[in-house]
Amino acid sequence: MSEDRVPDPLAPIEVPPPAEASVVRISSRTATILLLFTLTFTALMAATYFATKPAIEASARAEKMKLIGEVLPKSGYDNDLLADGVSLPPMPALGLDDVSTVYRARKDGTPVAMVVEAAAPDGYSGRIGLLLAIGADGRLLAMRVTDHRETPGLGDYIDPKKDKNKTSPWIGQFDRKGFEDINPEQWKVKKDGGMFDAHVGATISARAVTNASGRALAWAGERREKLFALPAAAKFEE
Amino acid sequence: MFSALFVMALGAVILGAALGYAAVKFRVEGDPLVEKIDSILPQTQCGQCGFPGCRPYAEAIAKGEADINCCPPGGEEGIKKLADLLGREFKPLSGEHGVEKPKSVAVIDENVCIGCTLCLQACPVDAIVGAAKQMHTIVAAQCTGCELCIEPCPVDCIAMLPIAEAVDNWKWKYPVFDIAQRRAA
Amino acid sequence: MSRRLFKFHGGVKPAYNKESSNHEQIADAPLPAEFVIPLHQSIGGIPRPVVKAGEHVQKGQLIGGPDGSVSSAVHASTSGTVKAVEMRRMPHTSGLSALCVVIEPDGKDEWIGHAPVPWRTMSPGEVRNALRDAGVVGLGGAVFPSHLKVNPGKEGHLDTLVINGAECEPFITCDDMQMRERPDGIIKGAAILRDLTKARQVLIGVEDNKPEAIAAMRAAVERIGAERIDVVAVPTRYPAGGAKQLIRVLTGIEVPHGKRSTDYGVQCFNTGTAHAIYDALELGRPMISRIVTVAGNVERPRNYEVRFGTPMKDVVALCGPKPDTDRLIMGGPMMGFRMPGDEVPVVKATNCILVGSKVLFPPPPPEMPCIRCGECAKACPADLAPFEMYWFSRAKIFGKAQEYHLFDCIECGCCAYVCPSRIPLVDYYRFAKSEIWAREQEKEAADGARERYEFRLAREEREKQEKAARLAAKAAETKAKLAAAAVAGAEDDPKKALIAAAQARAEQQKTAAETKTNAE
Amino acid sequence: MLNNSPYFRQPASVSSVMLRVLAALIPGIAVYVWFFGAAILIQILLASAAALAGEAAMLKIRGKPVLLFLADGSALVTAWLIALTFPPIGPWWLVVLATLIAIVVAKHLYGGLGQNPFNPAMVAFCVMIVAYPQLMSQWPAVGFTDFSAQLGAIFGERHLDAMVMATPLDTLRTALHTAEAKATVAGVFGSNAAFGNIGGKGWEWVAVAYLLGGLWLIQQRIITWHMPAAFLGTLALIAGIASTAGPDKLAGPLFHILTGGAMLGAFFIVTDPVSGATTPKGKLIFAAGIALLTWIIRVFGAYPDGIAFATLLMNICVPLIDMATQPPVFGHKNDGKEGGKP
Amino acid sequence: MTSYLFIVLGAVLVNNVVLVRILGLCPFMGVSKKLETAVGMGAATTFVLTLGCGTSYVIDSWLLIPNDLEYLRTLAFIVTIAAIVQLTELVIQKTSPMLHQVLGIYLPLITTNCAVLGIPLLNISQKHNFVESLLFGFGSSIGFTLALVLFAGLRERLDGADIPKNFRGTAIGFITGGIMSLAFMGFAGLDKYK
Amino acid sequence: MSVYRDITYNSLWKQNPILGQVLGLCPTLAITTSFINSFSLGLATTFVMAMSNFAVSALRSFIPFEIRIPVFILIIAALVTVVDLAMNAWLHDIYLVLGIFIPLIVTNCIVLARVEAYAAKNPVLASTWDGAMMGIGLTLVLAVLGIVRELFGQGTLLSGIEMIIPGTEAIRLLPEDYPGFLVAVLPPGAFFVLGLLIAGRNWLDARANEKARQHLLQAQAHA
Ligand SMILES: Cc1cc2nc3c(=O)[nH]c(=O)nc-3n(C[C@H](O)[C@H](O)[C@H](O)COP(=O)(O)O)c2cc1C
Ligand SMILES: Cc1cc2nc3c(=O)[nH]c(=O)nc-3n(C[C@H](O)[C@H](O)[C@H](O)COP(=O)(O)O)c2cc1C
Ligand SMILES: Cc1cc2nc3c(=O)[nH]c(=O)nc-3n(C[C@H](O)[C@H](O)[C@H](O)COP(=O)(O)O)c2cc1C
Ligand SMILES: Cc1cc2nc3c(=O)[nH]c(=O)nc-3n(C[C@H](O)[C@H](O)[C@H](O)CO)c2cc1C
Ligand code: SF4
Ligand code: SF4
Ligand code: SF4
Ligand code: SF4
Ligand code: FES
Repeated sequence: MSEDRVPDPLAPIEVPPPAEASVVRISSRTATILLLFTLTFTALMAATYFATKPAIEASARAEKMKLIGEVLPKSGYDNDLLADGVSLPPMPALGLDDVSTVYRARKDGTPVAMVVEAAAPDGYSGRIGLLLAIGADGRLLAMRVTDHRETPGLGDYIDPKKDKNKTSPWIGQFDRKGFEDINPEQWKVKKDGGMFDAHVGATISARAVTNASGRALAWAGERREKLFALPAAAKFEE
Repeated sequence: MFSALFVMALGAVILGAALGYAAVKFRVEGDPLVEKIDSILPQTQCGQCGFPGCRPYAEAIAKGEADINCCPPGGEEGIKKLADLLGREFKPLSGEHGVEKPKSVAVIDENVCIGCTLCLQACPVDAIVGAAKQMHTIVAAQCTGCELCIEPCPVDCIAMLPIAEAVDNWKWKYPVFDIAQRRAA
Repeated sequence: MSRRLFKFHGGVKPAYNKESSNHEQIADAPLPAEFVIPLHQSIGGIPRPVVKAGEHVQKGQLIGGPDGSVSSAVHASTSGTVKAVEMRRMPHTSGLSALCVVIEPDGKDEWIGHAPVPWRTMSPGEVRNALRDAGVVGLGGAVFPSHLKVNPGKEGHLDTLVINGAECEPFITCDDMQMRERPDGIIKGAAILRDLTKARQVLIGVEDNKPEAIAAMRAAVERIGAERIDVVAVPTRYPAGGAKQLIRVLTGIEVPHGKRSTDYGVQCFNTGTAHAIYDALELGRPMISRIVTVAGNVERPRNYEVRFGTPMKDVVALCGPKPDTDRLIMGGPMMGFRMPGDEVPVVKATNCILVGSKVLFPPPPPEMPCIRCGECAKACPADLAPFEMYWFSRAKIFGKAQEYHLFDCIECGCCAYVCPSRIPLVDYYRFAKSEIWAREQEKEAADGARERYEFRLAREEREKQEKAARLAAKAAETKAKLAAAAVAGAEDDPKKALIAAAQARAEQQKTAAETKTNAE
Repeated sequence: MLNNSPYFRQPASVSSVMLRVLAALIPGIAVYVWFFGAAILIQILLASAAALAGEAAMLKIRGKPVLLFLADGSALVTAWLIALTFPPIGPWWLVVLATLIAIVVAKHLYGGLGQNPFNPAMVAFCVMIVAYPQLMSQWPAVGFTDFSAQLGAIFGERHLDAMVMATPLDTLRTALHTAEAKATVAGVFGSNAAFGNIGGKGWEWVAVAYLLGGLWLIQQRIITWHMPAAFLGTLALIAGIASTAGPDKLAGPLFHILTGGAMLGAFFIVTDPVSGATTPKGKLIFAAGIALLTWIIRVFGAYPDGIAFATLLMNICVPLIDMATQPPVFGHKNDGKEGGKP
Repeated sequence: MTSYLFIVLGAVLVNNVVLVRILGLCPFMGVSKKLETAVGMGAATTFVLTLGCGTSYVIDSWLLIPNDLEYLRTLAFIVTIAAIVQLTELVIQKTSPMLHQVLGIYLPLITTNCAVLGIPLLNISQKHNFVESLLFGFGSSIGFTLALVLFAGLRERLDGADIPKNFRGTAIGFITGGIMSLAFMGFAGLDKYK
Repeated sequence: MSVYRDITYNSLWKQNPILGQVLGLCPTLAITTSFINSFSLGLATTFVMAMSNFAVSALRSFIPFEIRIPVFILIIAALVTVVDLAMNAWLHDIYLVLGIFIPLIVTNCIVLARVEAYAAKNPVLASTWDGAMMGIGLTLVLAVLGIVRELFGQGTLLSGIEMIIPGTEAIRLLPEDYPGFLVAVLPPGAFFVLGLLIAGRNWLDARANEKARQHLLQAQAHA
């Protein structure tokens, strides 16, 4: 950059020619003006940032709660769900290759449900992210697709927002199902000899979600006790 | 808050200094674009574009002060080339500046000419030869057809004649087949 | 005997239609009522007329003197009176007129005195001048002044001299008949050319659909005992007679566009040209006639020896044109040019007068868009991509057309011949080429104008400065004068001095202002 | 006005070229009808009508001579190819809409015959498979030739469960690449009704019929061998190498060239002169590129058959391919050093 | 290693910046009238974008994140990129006048190419590490160049087509862009093998 | 007053950012899948444009020529960050949908183009008006694109309105069994619709020109 301002210590000292002198002057002038502008506008931004910070945090929380609310109604528990989390290491059994958090819902101190993230790696167009609420009794209370890239208009019915059937969306058939009702062998789409429906012509998406939910349910069911027992903000280890 | 100000201030100082330095050190001299534009203009030097000659118009285009469709002698063809050079969209010749005419040369009626030298002074490309009080003639090959000599002539002896077609400058026409033939088939 | 021949890419095999006109012997066309001899009959400078109306000329007398070295002389075709030197319609598609010498024959047909040219003892430059003054130009179609082509090249000798007897265009048989009937002249001419260009060998290429001509030529070679001259039968495929294609077929050498073939050690002359060179040098006769095929829509197609300037209708009349005749074409059906009327004269380029009719050459079906089928590229003997050149020529994007080597196109017409969309491709190329030429000329003119304009600006600037300097000097002078006057006057009248001083100031300001405005 | 030289021409015309292309499709269509019923004929009629209507309307709007251009037959080629690449039991509006898109958007917005840089039929195919993936993947089961049911599917209520079946390409990908990935190529072949001896049941014979039509086109000098050979050769080569490397997961060359649109594509789609490369070398690169992309999209992509996308992708490259592969012009061969001395 | 290859290929083909991610469209439409200029613009963008991805990664993880200043990202990134553009121009001018003639006029245009800001931001949201950021930047700019050059080739040919009057120029440019984008959708699903 | 009329006409039609200048295309194509998305981003951009034009115009005498671009970018980036933070705080759902395109307003060429071409040379009020009108010109085109794409793609209007006004619902304009034309809401659809829009503008312009020419001819004939 401005070489003339950082002289090479080993170089012989030279008297700069007049043109160079003006370079120094103009450089420092522009630098000062730019500095002033920067300070003013950075201050503006910083001020906005601090002014909006609480609102942003609140809306991030609200967003998370809204998602969770879809699988676990607020009325079912009374603790501060987001504060009662256990962090999971990357968990292949759930299809997750990143850390995640399991939230626990309690009513009057007794565990009622937990909210688990999972993923189906084998959707038609790759990964399908899932959020499951699993009851203390090991039932799948409800499930939602959090993100997916299934073909719009074909495989995207797994997301109830896109499902044409608004009254009983496809994913509703998993509500309150557990291995007591459907044995793990039959936790499959009908085409594979299981119990769950799938839209004709787009079985793959349904199959992926069904299988992933089965795996997640099995995994969580086995570790139910341990997961509820861990203190808040603890790390879960297998 | 302060870390924000500090970080950005650091960036600002470095950048400002560097830019100021660059601005002085690497000022661009001359504008090669003007040359390129000028070489497209027809050099008729007629001033119909509203500038005193082709080069001033070229400079105005380069600066973005003039549109590319103001030169009637250059015609659509010239506008197309300018649009290409400048990456702008083609637009038809603006009507304010005149219309594209067939290329002509000025001819002096040598019987009428009184040798006043007024046309000589008006011709931007020195295409008129003659001395004071003598009959003047126009070197047809050098006349750009700018019509600037017509106005000053006190006896109206200069006329513009379209360049005649001859076997050597005859051009093959754009092949068009008449509609009747198309319809017939 | 079996020489290795090479192939050129592309080409087509149209119906040849040569049989009708090659049965009868070459006949002499009679004298017409008047000759209209255009001065501009070859590539290059336009010959200056050297005769005036009313003058009497003899057969073979110079009427148009060559203008510079790239030009060729024009001679009177018979003896008679010059009726006029005036603009007449040219045998050119444009139908425009150019300067012609109109001669009324006196019927005596008297030769001007002429004698063989001692070319063996002359310097190459002198031989070239002799050919130029004899008006010898290429009779293969391009009418390029032959003297410029008689050139041994950079190395001082040629490898191969090609004599072009291919005559690949349908209908045309003038070279064929000349080779059959007058082979000796051709071979002798070829031998002269061989010696002038110091060629290692002479190859006379004749398409193998002319066995009689080949036989006659071979016999002539034997008879004359010409050395290093070989008559070679080449496969019949249009345009095997194109100079570049024939050179390629005979030697394998491809002469690129824009290069001189002598740089590659080859040169090509038409058989008729060889004969004309023999006539010019050995007999001392200038070029005043040529053999012309009249074919197509006529009762008796035949070849005639026609003097230049003879109106085409007179020649055609000899063959009995059919009633539905609607046009004359100069040249063959593939490359010939439509004539603007039937009164235009036969010129040096007229190898054939093709008489056309709607039945013989029906109007092309409507042009469809190009479907990029590539047939034209397959047929193009110059290995071009005709459809790309067409695409950009049609859209008038000439730069791009040139990138696809528009100027390498020899306008042979093969592409248009095969095109399923029946696009007049060659017309687009001709259009594009003439636009590009015009543009180059305009560009040159613009550059000249710019230079003169800048020169003028500089001159005006200089004049202004000079004027300003003059004015400044004058002002200084006045000032000094006034000051002196003031000093002198102050003594007797202080008021007067004051006025003078004020005047001087005003004067000074005025000149200063003037100087300034002038300088701006 | 009289024309300039040349004054006579070879008797050839665009319409004769296009008509012969249509004729070459007929054997394929016949076999198609034999195996899958007459529904395809309805689709061809629908597409042809839509194409002619669209073409006439656009010509009229653009002020071109309508009859002259309608008679060139190119719109019919586009229409037939659309019909043949679409499922024969799709609703009637599917093929009509597609044809209109091909003719109006892909052809006439670019200036009509000869000017479109993209293959119109393939533009239509891609638009429709992206827009209606479900409708575009309902292919009839073999032997289901009940014409009235097919008519019903096209024009009326659609009760498809009985007649549709996943095609071999789809079945194979579904089985091999998306599920738990236990299946093998051999396993799928053995167990699935959609498979015939080599390719899809019935489809393989349709492909053979297309091959015959295509060979006739080559014999008629309407297409050159370059593109079909490069396309089929490359497809077979890649599939061969891949299936040798992983025989369990990747199907072999014969399967690839006899399934889906490969054979139709090789002779009728890749060869579209207007949107394809024009130089001999360019043709080889163009067709080989389509083959490579087709294989990649078939095996790894989300869409069932890659030919349409691959064709468009290579159409995009055509100007550059053509520019880069211009053969040297006369006199500039052998680097122009020797003026092309042999 | 293969995952790196996937990042590059993914950015070039499957998620092509211009045609699938829809970034950098103004230069895509604006600088594609001639092949020559398209190549120049592509080269200049490749240089700046790759460098910009590297620097913005460094700035983000060394300056902004440690100081909890993520909200300054937009500002810091764009200012950095503007600086890179200026400095590139400087350096090129000094070291290679030839290159400067080729790239010079495009450099100033780059600052308003939203890909140069978008790709660094995507790097952050996709949690790429330093090498991945660089490769993603490089791949994206190659994708940009590819799209631009192919488009320019098509447009040069379209110049000669008999396109209906109202569609000439920009309008048919968009239609063509749309078909290109459609064609690139054919690569959909390829990135699931990552 | 006519200055403002000129600015308005220029911004909305003659020099419309998208249809006339063909700038600011990325958001135009990327987020116009529905009317609500388009409209929100349009408004955000309008706000940034008006404010940045205002700020630059007000400060223009303090900005040295050689660092004007960095300063402009700085100002724009700061304003964009403000919008970004504000939307994140109060319009979180839309913020998630528009995603990366909010920060990208910085590089939206039209913003910088207006700042440099207009605000840097003109008084505050006119500049602000220019910014706002250009923004609205952009918003209008975005909105039209959004409406067309949403209608063809899904058969609805105002889908996503619940993100702004909770409790409301999208309007279904086409019958329930309309098989959405998916391409419309995917990137290719954006290109197609914008191409058609530009062609439509060309058509209108050509028609207006033709009318003007006819008028002129008639006037000439009379004279
Ligand atoms: C373009 C296209 C996209 C598809 N997208 C999906 C999808 O997202 N989800 C899905 O399950 N099937 C999708 N399919 C269908 C599958 O290819 C396959 O046919 C189907 O899953 C098989 O289901 P079935 O056994 O019920 O017929 C798609 C097909 C096509 C042609
Ligand atoms: C397509 C084409 C075909 C030609 N056919 C012949 C021909 O058949 N016979 C011939 O002598 N010249 C033919 N020419 C002219 C030759 O190219 C060349 O000009 C001539 O042979 C040179 O000889 P000249 O200068 O003596 O006329 C043809 C030219 C072209 C472009
Ligand atoms: C150019 C092209 C031609 C096609 N031709 C046929 C065909 O002849 N027979 C066929 O079954 N499918 C044909 N198809 C469709 C695909 O082969 C079909 O979509 C694929 O077999 C997968 O079927 P699915 O949609 O049920 O997954 C063609 C597709 C394209 C792009
Ligand atoms: C050999 C051959 C193949 C063709 N293939 C296609 C094709 O794949 N798709 C199409 O729309 N038209 C095809 N056509 C018709 C025609 O060339 C096409 O509609 C043009 O693209 C229209 O300009 C073909 C024509 C021929 C002669
Ligand atoms: S109108 Fe054209 S020719 Fe005349 S002065 Fe202006 S630029 Fe030159
Ligand atoms: S002679 Fe007259 S018309 Fe010709 S250039 Fe000179 S001033 Fe212009
Ligand atoms: S032969 Fe005709 S239609 Fe075929 S590519 Fe050539 S010009 Fe086009
Ligand atoms: S006319 Fe030109 S382009 Fe056509 S075939 Fe002959 S050389 Fe080739
Ligand atoms: S908005 Fe202009 S490049 Fe993206």
